[in-house]
Amino acid sequence: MARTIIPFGPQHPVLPEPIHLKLVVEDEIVKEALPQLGYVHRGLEKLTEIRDFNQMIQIVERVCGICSKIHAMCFCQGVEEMMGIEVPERAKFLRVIWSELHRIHSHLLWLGLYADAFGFESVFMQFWRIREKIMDINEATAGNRVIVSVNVVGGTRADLSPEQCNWILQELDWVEKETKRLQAVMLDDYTVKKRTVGVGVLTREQAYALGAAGPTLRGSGVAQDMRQFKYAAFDKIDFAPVTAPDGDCYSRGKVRFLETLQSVDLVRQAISRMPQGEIATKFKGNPEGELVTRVEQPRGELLYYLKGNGTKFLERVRIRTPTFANIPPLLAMLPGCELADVPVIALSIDPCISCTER
Amino acid sequence: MAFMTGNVLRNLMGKYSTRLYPIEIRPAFEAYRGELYNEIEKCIFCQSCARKCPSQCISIDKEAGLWTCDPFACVYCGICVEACPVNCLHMKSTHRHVATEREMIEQKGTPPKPKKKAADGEAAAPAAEKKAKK
Amino acid sequence: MKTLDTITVTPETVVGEVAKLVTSGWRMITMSCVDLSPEQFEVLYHFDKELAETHLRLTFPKGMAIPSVTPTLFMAVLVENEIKDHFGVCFDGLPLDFDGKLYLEEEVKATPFCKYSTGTKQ
Amino acid sequence: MTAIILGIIGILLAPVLGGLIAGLDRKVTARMQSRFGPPILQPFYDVFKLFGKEPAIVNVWQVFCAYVYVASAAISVGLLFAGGDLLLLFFVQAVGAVFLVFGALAAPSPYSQVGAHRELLQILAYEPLIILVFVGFYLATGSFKVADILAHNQPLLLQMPLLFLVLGYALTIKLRKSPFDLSTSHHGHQELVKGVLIEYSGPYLALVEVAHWYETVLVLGLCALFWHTSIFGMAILLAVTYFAEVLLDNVTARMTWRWMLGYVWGIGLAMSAVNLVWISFKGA
Repeated sequence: MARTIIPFGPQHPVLPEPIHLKLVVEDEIVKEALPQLGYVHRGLEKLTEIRDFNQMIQIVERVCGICSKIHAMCFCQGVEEMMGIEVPERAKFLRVIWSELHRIHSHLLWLGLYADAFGFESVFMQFWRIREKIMDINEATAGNRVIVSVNVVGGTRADLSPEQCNWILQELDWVEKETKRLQAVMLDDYTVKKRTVGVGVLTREQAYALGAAGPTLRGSGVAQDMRQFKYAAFDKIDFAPVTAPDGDCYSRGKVRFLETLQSVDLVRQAISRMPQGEIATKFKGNPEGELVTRVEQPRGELLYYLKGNGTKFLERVRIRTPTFANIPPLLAMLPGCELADVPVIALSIDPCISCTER
Repeated sequence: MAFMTGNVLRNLMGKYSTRLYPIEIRPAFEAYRGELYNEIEKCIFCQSCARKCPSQCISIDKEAGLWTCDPFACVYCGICVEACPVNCLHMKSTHRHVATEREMIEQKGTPPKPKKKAADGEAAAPAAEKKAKK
Repeated sequence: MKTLDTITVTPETVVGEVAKLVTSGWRMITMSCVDLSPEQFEVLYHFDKELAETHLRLTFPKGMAIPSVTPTLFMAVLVENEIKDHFGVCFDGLPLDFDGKLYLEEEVKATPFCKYSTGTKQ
Repeated sequence: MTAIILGIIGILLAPVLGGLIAGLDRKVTARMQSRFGPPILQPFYDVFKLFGKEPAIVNVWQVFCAYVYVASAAISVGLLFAGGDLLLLFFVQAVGAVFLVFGALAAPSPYSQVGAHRELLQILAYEPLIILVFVGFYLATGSFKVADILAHNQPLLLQMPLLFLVLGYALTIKLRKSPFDLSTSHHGHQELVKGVLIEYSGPYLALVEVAHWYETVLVLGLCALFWHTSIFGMAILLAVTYFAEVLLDNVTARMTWRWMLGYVWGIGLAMSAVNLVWISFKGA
């Protein structure tokens, strides 16, 4: 087939969110890929001029529809650091529990979409069925399925009773059991390996130079995870980053699959080590100064640059989401791949376009 | 090779994971933040909720005693419920029902009168309450 | 008051400084642009290496085009285009230039993120 | 005369049967994914609804191709029921398959074009296999006529088990099931969205869908010829075959066309050759 331009997206069933890729294709081999963004740009950073820093928590939560809790946590941590607020220990553990629950459901969602990208519909259904359990946990403990809104500056708004903790542990046992049933399918199945091994290779050097983040970086063998920073209660939890060496779609899938299981373990650790006590500190005053704060989102590192001027309105909030960093690596991965592999590669960076454009 | 076989055959024999939704409805979780409502007779129209709201969806007319929430702007965060000094705001544990046209949550109450006029205000209160229940 | 430890650079030295950091194994995370005052913009370049952070601070007057670091470091391409969209800052020698149309529609001429003045794209 | 009546009965009955099979397929698939799935009659509701829609076409070629596709699929089913010649049947259904590709090529959409190319490759992959299966029938029974094959006194599966597997490949490709749902798939979550069918809509999409039902019946009918001695054996063979197809669809990912050509030609042709040699030696 001669050289053709295939418009991929912004509305394409395999893409969960709107990104447009202009693919120059020859004999079903991609020669060149150009992105076009801007289909869901909302300018949330700008809202800091008319919403005070407490209201901004609910606004930054809406940057991403999957890992909202982690955005709010990152923002709160930044403001707390700026104002010198000491967060109670229990609140730190609660933050870890909910943020790891968000990671589990985000990864399960991704694993489903990824399976769908290479045409494995039944696996997609299985993963989403498991994910529903996590949604139920969120809804029962924090009041909403995804946008849990539990963070406030100084701690959390909701607490977990011992019964709820036990219930979460029970449900997580089921989640772990069901996820493990799919381990062989995702990691050893002939057709799955055929579609992912050696597809969209990003070498360690490329990943580092192009600024890849999160599982995309760890899938290329770089052991970098913001949870190594020991933010929230991660200083009291045993944690080591998951990596895979090959830098192909299979490696990235493997990292995410193993991280799902690891996060189940992290929630268990957090619940077992959580102390009693207050869940929020009272504070006075307004943030002043500037700082950069980073946490690990399911998709990779999340960076907030905050600048306060002593009023209740922050001067500047700059959000760098992981997908934004992972688009240049995606452009490096696409040329040379087959048209059939484009959805697999595009999904392997776990694109969250709403995050990217904010 | 085909590791999925066990899983699909188990599903074939096992229970359904989905629900026939409108026929079978899962009971709501107690903590779920659903539709917002105001116990208008307790409301003192202090405007704390409107000020704290991140999406600025609540508007209050103190003179007329009108409390309005735009459910299409509301983000169901529950900040207003916590901010309320007299605990008159609540969230139901079910979500708002499907509507065919855009309608606001509007509740009419009696704003607290200055102390000396309190006697006049009491007479008007029952009538206002009836309206609110509609 | 918290402040960021930064290395101050000028438009002349920024590309050299970035290249130096990259060759000594630093990884660029992103850049942030701040509208400082009616006269000035500030661009921060955030780098990291094994969890340590370093930042370059570049302050320059509005209306001035600053050199692009994309030729040195391809990952900056989206960030620079984004800053161009939001603040109307021009980058000299940007290889893949969306010309202020990465996020915004073609007919939008204003720069939405400027606080002190609604600058137009040069 | 009986042959013509049988053929007409086949043409009338096949869409009903094909639609029911499609409905059952969706139900079983849903169960395998632990869902409820649509009602069994859902494919009929879909097609009736499509027939009721306003036609929107890219060009007249497309309409013509849809009609030729459905006509040739119907005639080939008729020939099968009438006990006609397998070779004639093969050519008639090949014409339909090629016209489906023409219809897709008539539209300038890149997805449709790529889908058409892939469909062409799929035809290239399964047509030689079907021909070899027919040769197998000939070697085993001495005739290409369905009526003569039906008169044979023992189940052909015993003589040509490998050829039955080869026909299974063709069936998977024809039914557009994983791992061969390359040119189009039943759900749109594919890189080509709906591939060859993307530019069809309304009544013409309904025609293509009906033609698809005919083809399902045709290939299943060919499978049935492997156990023609008893109705009961035929039913069991078909049920097992179709269940295996649904299962396969649910336990494999979609593959690429390069893999398909290599795999289907390599293994399919090898199996056919072994089986054909075996039949001729046994016969001699």
